[in-house]
Amino acid sequence: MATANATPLLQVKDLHGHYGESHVLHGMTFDINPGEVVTLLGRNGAGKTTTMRAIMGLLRKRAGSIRYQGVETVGLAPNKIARMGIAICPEERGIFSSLSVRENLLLPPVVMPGGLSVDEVHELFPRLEERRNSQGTKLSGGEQQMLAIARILRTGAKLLLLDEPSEGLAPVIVQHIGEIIRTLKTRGFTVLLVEQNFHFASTVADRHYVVEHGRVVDMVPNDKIAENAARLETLLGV
Amino acid sequence: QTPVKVKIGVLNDQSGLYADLGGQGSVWAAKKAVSDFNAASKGLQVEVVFADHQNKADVGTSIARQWYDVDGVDLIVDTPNSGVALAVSQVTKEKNKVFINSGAATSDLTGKACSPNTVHWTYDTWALANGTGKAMTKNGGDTWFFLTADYAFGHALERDTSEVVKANGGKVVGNVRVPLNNADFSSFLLQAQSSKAKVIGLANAGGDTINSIKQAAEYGIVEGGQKLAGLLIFLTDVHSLGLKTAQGLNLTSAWYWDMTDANRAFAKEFSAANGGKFPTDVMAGVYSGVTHYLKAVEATKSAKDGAAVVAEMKKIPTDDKLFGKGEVRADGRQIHPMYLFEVKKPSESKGPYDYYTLKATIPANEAFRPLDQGDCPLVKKT
Amino acid sequence: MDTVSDVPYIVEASGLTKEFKGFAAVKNVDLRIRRHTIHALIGPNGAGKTTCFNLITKFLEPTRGTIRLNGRDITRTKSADIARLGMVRSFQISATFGHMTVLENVRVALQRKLGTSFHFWKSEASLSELNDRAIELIKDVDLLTYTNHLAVELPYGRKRALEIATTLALEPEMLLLDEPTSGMGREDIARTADLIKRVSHNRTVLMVEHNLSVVANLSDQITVLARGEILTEGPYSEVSKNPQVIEAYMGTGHGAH
Amino acid sequence: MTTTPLAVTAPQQGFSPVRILIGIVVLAALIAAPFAVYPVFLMKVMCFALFACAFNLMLGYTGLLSFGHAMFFGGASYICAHTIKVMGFTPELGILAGVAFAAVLGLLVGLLAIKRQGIYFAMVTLALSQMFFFFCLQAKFTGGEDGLQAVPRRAFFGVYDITSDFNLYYAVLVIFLIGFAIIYRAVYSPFGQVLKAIRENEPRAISLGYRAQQYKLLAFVLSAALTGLAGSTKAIVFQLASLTDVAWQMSGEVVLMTLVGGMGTIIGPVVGAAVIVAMQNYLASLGEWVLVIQGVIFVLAVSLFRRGIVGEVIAFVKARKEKAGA
Amino acid sequence: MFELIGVAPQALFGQLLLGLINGAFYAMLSLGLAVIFGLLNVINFTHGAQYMMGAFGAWMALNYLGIPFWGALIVSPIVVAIIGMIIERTLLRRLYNLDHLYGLLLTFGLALIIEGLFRRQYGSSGLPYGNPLPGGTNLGFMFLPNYRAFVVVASLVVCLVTWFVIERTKLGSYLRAATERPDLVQAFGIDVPRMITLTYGFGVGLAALAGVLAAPAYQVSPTMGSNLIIVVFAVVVIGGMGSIMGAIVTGFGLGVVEGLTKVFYPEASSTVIFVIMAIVLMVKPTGLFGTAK
Ligand SMILES: Nc1ncnc2c1ncn2[C@@H]1O[C@H](COP(=O)(O)OP(=O)(O)OP(=O)(O)O)[C@@H](O)[C@H]1O
Ligand SMILES: Nc1ncnc2c1ncn2[C@@H]1O[C@H](COP(=O)(O)OP(=O)(O)OP(=O)(O)O)[C@@H](O)[C@H]1O
Ligand SMILES: [Mg+2]
Ligand SMILES: [Mg+2]
Repeated sequence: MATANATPLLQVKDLHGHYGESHVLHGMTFDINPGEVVTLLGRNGAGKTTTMRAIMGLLRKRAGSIRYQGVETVGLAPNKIARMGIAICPEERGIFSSLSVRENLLLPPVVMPGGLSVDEVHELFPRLEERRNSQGTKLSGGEQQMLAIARILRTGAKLLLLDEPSEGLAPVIVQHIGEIIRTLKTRGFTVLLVEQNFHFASTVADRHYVVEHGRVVDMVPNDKIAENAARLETLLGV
Repeated sequence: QTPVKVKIGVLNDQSGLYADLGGQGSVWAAKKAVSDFNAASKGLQVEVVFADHQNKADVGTSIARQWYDVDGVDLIVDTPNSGVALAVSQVTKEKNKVFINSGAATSDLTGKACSPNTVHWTYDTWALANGTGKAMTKNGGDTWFFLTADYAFGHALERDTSEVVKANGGKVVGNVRVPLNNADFSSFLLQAQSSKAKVIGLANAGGDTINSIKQAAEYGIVEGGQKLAGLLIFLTDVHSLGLKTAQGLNLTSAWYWDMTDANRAFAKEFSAANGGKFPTDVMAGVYSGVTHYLKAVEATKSAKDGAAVVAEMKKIPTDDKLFGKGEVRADGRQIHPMYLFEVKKPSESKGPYDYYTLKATIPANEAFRPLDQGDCPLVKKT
Repeated sequence: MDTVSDVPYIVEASGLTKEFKGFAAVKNVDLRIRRHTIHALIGPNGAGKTTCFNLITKFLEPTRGTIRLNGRDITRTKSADIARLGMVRSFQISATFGHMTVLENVRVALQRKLGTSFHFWKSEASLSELNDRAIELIKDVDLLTYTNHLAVELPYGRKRALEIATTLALEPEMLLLDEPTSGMGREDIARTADLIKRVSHNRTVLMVEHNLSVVANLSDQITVLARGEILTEGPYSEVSKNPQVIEAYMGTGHGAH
Repeated sequence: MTTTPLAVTAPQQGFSPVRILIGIVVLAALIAAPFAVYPVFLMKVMCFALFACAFNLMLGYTGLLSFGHAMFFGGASYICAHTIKVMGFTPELGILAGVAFAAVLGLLVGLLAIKRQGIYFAMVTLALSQMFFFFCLQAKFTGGEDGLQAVPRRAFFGVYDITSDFNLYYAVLVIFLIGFAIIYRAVYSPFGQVLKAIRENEPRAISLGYRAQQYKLLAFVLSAALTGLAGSTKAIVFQLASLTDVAWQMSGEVVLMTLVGGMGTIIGPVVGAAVIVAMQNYLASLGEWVLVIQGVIFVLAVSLFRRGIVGEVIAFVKARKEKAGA
Repeated sequence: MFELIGVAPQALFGQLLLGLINGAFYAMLSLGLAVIFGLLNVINFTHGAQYMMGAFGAWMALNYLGIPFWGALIVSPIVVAIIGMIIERTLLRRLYNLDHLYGLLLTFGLALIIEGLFRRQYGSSGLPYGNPLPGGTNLGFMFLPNYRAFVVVASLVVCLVTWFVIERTKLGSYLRAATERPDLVQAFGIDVPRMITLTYGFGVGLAALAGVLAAPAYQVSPTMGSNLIIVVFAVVVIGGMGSIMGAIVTGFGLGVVEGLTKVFYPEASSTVIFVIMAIVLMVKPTGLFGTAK
C-alpha cells in the first residue's frame, strides 16, 4: 500500500448496514489516510451511497466499527459526527427549496477553521454568485450539484464525502471539479469519492476500492490501473 | 303481591355544554326523588339508570330506543337540548312510554309537537320570555335592544320576548343577530350601548351568554345604567361568571335553592353529595317530575302503558316539597309560578351560591302560555 | 387532427423565450426537430435544456414564442393533452408508480387507449386484454424477470428502463428523454443507449444528455445551448470541433467516457 | 422530507372458492343479524360504515384527506328528510334527492378544492364544510338546533313497509350492499387503476396523458354521492336530520372510523365504523370520558396501529405466509 | 356630519379598532400554527386545546398558587410549552417520516383528550377570571378598555419579534432547511431533534400566551379553543401555510374584515372568513403570502 505506515484518518471495519429489514452492507472494511483521495467504485446498488450514509451517521441501523481520528463514531448522532470534521455532499444533492442560493451556501455551520471563504467559493463556481438570490431548487440540475459541493467546502471539515459529484455535470465542469479536488488535496483535505465515471475517478484518486454486494472486494492503487484493467473490467462491467 | 317494576332513565348531557346544569346532578335528583318517595313501601321497585346523549339527536334516540326496546326503561327524564328532546319525545310516543322533560327550552314540546306521552316540567322559552320581559318592562325597563343568537332558538326567544315587551307598553329599539359560538361580543355590545336602550336582552345561551355578560362588564355597560336581561341563564352560569361580573343581571327561573326551608334542606343535601355544587332549577324539576310520576304509577299500578300513566299524571294535582302545588295541563305542560331574580353584588352575597335576590313572582296562571295558544293537537281534541 | 406528414419537422419552436422573475432562462430559441431522427440537446449546466423540455411539453408556459407539433400550434395546449397528441416525456429524476407492479405500470399507460379510464363500474379484469402487449413491452426493455415486482423494489437503472417501457406504451411519435443515462453504471448506460437506438426506429427522439459518448453514438443532430441561446447546431462531428462548444461545454478531455 | 404513501396494502381481488364461501357466510350472518342484535344499532353501523367506505374512497385511494365530508353526509340527510317530510316523497325518492344533492355539492366543492393537495386539501374542505354548517344553522328549513324531526317512514316504492325496525333493517342492508358494491367496483376498475397511478406519481400520470384533476374530481363526486347515500339512509332510520351530522366533529369521526379500521383497505372502514359506533353506544354511560377515550383511540391508532385493525390483520397474515413460504 | 353606508364614521373607527383587537388573537394563534407547520410540517390540531390550556394555566396559577395575571403571562406559556415539548418528544417525533396527515390526526386526537380532561375536571360552562387592567379610555368615538389596548400592543410585539427571528436570522434558515431535509441539516452539525422540540415548544407557547391574554376577556372554558381553531386554520390558509408574515398580516387583516362584517351584515360574520378563503384559494392557491413548495 502506498501509505501503509501513516495512521488512517478513517478506519472502517466490518461495517454492516440495514434499511429496515434488508441487509445492505455486509462487512465493509477499508481505510483512508490523511490527505488521500480514495474512491469507492461499484455497480448500481452495490452499497456505495449506503456506506457514506453510515459514515455520516445518517444510516440508523449500522453495526461494526467506524473510527475517525481514532474515535469510534458508530452510535453517535449525525450532528456529533459532523462536528468532528466530516461533511457530505449527498447523491441527490439536497438543495433546500425554501432557502436562496446564498442561504444554501451559508447554511452548514463552520465546524473548524481551515475552510474556504465565500469569496474563494465564488471564484471556483462563478455561476453560483450570478444566481445567488434565486430559490435553491430553481437552479438547473448541474448548478445544484455545484452548490452542494460548494457549501461543504466552507465548513472546514477535513474529510469530505462526495457522492457522485460529476453526475449531471457538463464535461467542462467535470474537469473543473477534478481540478478542485486536486486543489483540496494540496490544502490537506481528505476526500472519499463515490463515482460511476471511472475515467473521471482515475484523474483524481490515489486509490480505488471496488465494492460489490456491500463488501470491498478489491483495492487498486491509481498508478496500478493499467496492470489491473482486465480485473476491473470484470468487476465493474466496464 | 309482586312489586311493580319501574325503570327510570336519566338521559342528558354528561360531557358537553349542558353537563353542569343537569348531568350527574339530575341523576342524583332522580335517585333522591325515588328514595324520598319511599317507593319500596308502596309496592314499587324502582331502578334509575343514566346515559349521555352528547347533544346529538341520533345518539339520544338510539339510547332511548334501546332503553325502551331492550332494557325495559319506562320513563326518560331531563334531556336538555331541544333537538334531542323533540326526538326523544317522538320515540317515546311511538313506544308508548313516558318522557318528562326538565332541561329543554323549546315550547314546541307542549305546542305543535305535544304528545300524550310527554310532560314538560321546569320552564320553556315562552315562560322565560314572558317572565323576564313582563317583569322588567313593568319595572321601568321599557326600551329594549336584543343580542340574538342567530338560529331558531335565539329567534324564538327574541320574538316571544318582544311580544311581551310590546304588550306591556315597552318598545324594542333594535336588535343584532349574532352568529353562534362567537367569542367576541364587543362589536355587538357597542351597538347595544349606542342604542341607549334601557334593557339589553340576551337571547342566547351557554357560552355565548356568559361571554356577552363578561364583555358587557368590560365595556362598563351595567355601570353606564343599562340593564342586562339574560333570557336563559342558570345558577351554574352565574357561578362561572362570578358575582363581580354578573351583578345586576336580571333573569327568570323556575326554582332557586334559597327560597324555602325545604329548598335549602334539599340544596344542603345535594351539596354534600356533589362536591359542594348547588342544584339548579333543572335538577329540582327532575326531582319534582319523578315524584309526580311515581305517584301516578302507584295509582295505575303499572308503568307499562305510558299514555295511561301520563293521563293519570294529568288527573292528579302535583304537589311536592320543591315545586309546591300545581298541575299538569292537557298539553303536557306542568304549571307552577316563575320568578324574576336579580344577581347580587359581591358585597351582598353571604355564602356559597348566595347569588339571587327575588324581584318578582309571576303567578302560576300567568307564567305559561295559555292552553289555547299552543297549537297542541291534544287540546283541540278535548 | 390532420397529420401533415409531409412537414419534414415534427416539432418547430420559434422565438421560444422563458423568463423567471426577470431572469431569462431561454432566450429566443428556434428549435426544429426533423422527423425520425435522434436529436440531442446539450450545453453547460443551467443553459436552459430542461427548461426547453418543459416548454415544449408545456410543463411550463412560454413567456413568448410559438410551438408547433406536426404543423399544429400547441402553444396553448395543456400538458396532458400534449401526451395525447403523441409527444411524451421522461423526467430527469426517475418517475415510476412506486407501489404498483411493473406490469401495472406499463398497463396504466396502455389503458388510456381503451377509453374506459373513467369507467368506475367496470371490472379491473377488463384490463387483462392489455397484458400481452404490456409483457411485450416489458420484454423489449429486458424487465421480464421483474414483471410482478413493485416498481420501488427495482434497482435504479431498471427503473429507468421501466420508465421507457411505460413511455413506449403510449406509442408516441415523439419521445423526450431528459438525461436518460444519468446516475447509471456503464453496463446500464450501454444497455439504455441500445434501447434508445432500438426504439427510435420510426420515432423521433429529443434527448438531453451529458454523456458525450452516448450523444456521439446516438444522435443525428445536436443543438448546443448556452446561457439560454443556441450556440450552434449540427451533427456531432461538426459540433465537437467548434471551439466555442469546446470552451463552453466539452472541455479538453472529452470523448473518453 | 420523504413521505410514505398513506395506503400500502396490496390489492386483494379475484374469486377464489374460499372467498366465495366467506362471502356466503357473511351474507347469511347479515341476514340473520337482527335476530341476535338490536336492529337499530345494526342500521346505525351500516350507515356509518357506508359513510366511512365512501370517505375512504377519497383518502385511501386518492390520498386526499377530506376534512369536510360531514357536509355531504348531513346535507343529504337534510334534503332526504325535508323531501320526505314536507314534500311527501317516498323514501327511495328522498334518498335519490339526497344523493343528487350530495353529488352536486361534491362537484362544486371538488371544483374548488381538487387542485389542492395534502394538508391544503384537508383545510379547504374543512373550511367549506364549516360554511355549509353555518348555512344549515341559519337556514329556515333545517329547523336550527331542533333539526328536522319526525320524518315519516313511508313504504319503499309504496309497497315495502318499513315502520318496523325489522323491515327497515333489510332495506338498509340492501342499500348498504349496493353502496359497498359500487365502491368495491370503483376501486378495482380501470378508473381505480388510474387513480392509483395518480396517487403514486401525479406528474408522471399527467405526462402519460391523464388529466389528473378530472379523475380526482370524479372520485370526489363519487365519494360525496355515496356519502349522501349514507346520510339519507340515516335520516330515514332515525327519522330526523340534525346539525350534528354537518358539524366538523362528524368529519373527524369518519376519519377516526377509517383510521381505526384501516384506510386503503376495502373492508377496514366497515370494521372501524362498527367499533366506533359500538363504543359510542357503550360510552353513553361513561359520561365525560367519551372525548378522552375517543382521543386516546386516535392517538393509539396513529402511533401504534397505523394500518388500522384490518390493515394489521392483513399484514400479519402476509407476514405469516411469507414466513411459511421462506 | 356625513355617514358612511348608514354608519357614522366614529362608529366605524370603533369597529376597526375592535377588529384589530380580535385580529391580535388570530395573529398570535395563526403565527404559532404557521411556525409549527412551517418547521415541523405538522398541522397542529392541538393548538386550540393548548390555547385553552394557557388560559386555564392562568386561572390555576391564580387560584391554586396565587400568581397574578402578570406572573401567569410568563409561567403559563412556559408550562404549556414544556407539556408540548413532551408531546413532541414522545408522540409527534415518530411521525416525521410519514405523511403529514398523520400529524394532523394525532394532534386531533390529543385535542380531544385534553379538552375531555378539562371538561371532566372543570365542567363546560367555564370559570371566571378577573380583569387585570380595569377601566378604559374614552377615545371620543368609542370606549376602549385598557386591557384590550394592552392585548393589541403585546401581540404586535410578539409577532414582530418572532417574524424577525425566523426570517432574518441564521437560526431561521436552519429551521427552514430542517423542514425539508432534517437528516441532512443534522449531518451538517446541527442538533435538529432538539431544535424541532424547541420550535414546537415555542409555537405551543405562543398559543398558550394567546390563551392567557384571552382569559380576562373571554370565559376560561374547555371549549374556548375548539370554537376558535377552525377559524384560525382558515386564517393560516389564507395567509399561506407556513408563511410567518402571512399569518401575522392576515391575522390582523381578517380581524378587521370580520369586525366590519359585524357592523354591516352581522349574520355573515361567522362565514366571511371562509368565503374569503375560498376566493383567495381560487385566485392564489398558495395563499396570499405563500410560496409553492
Ligand atoms: N431507502 C432504502 N430502503 C431500502 N433499500 C434501499 C434504500 N436505499 C437503498 N436501498 C438498497 O440498498 C442497496 C444499496 O444501495 P446504495 O444506494 O447504497 O447503492 P449505490 O452503490 O450507491 O448505487 P448507485 O450507484 O445506484 O448510487 C440497493 O440494493 C438499494 O436498492
Ligand atoms: N422555476 C425557475 N425559476 C427560476 N429560475 C429557474 C427556474 N427553472 C430554471 N431556472 C433557471 O434557468 C436556468 C436554466 O435551467 P435548466 O434547468 O433549463 O438548465 P439545464 O440546461 O437543464 O441544466 P442542467 O444540465 O444542469 O440540468 C438555470 O440557471 C436555472 O437556475
Ligand atoms: Mg449511490
Ligand atoms: Mg437539466
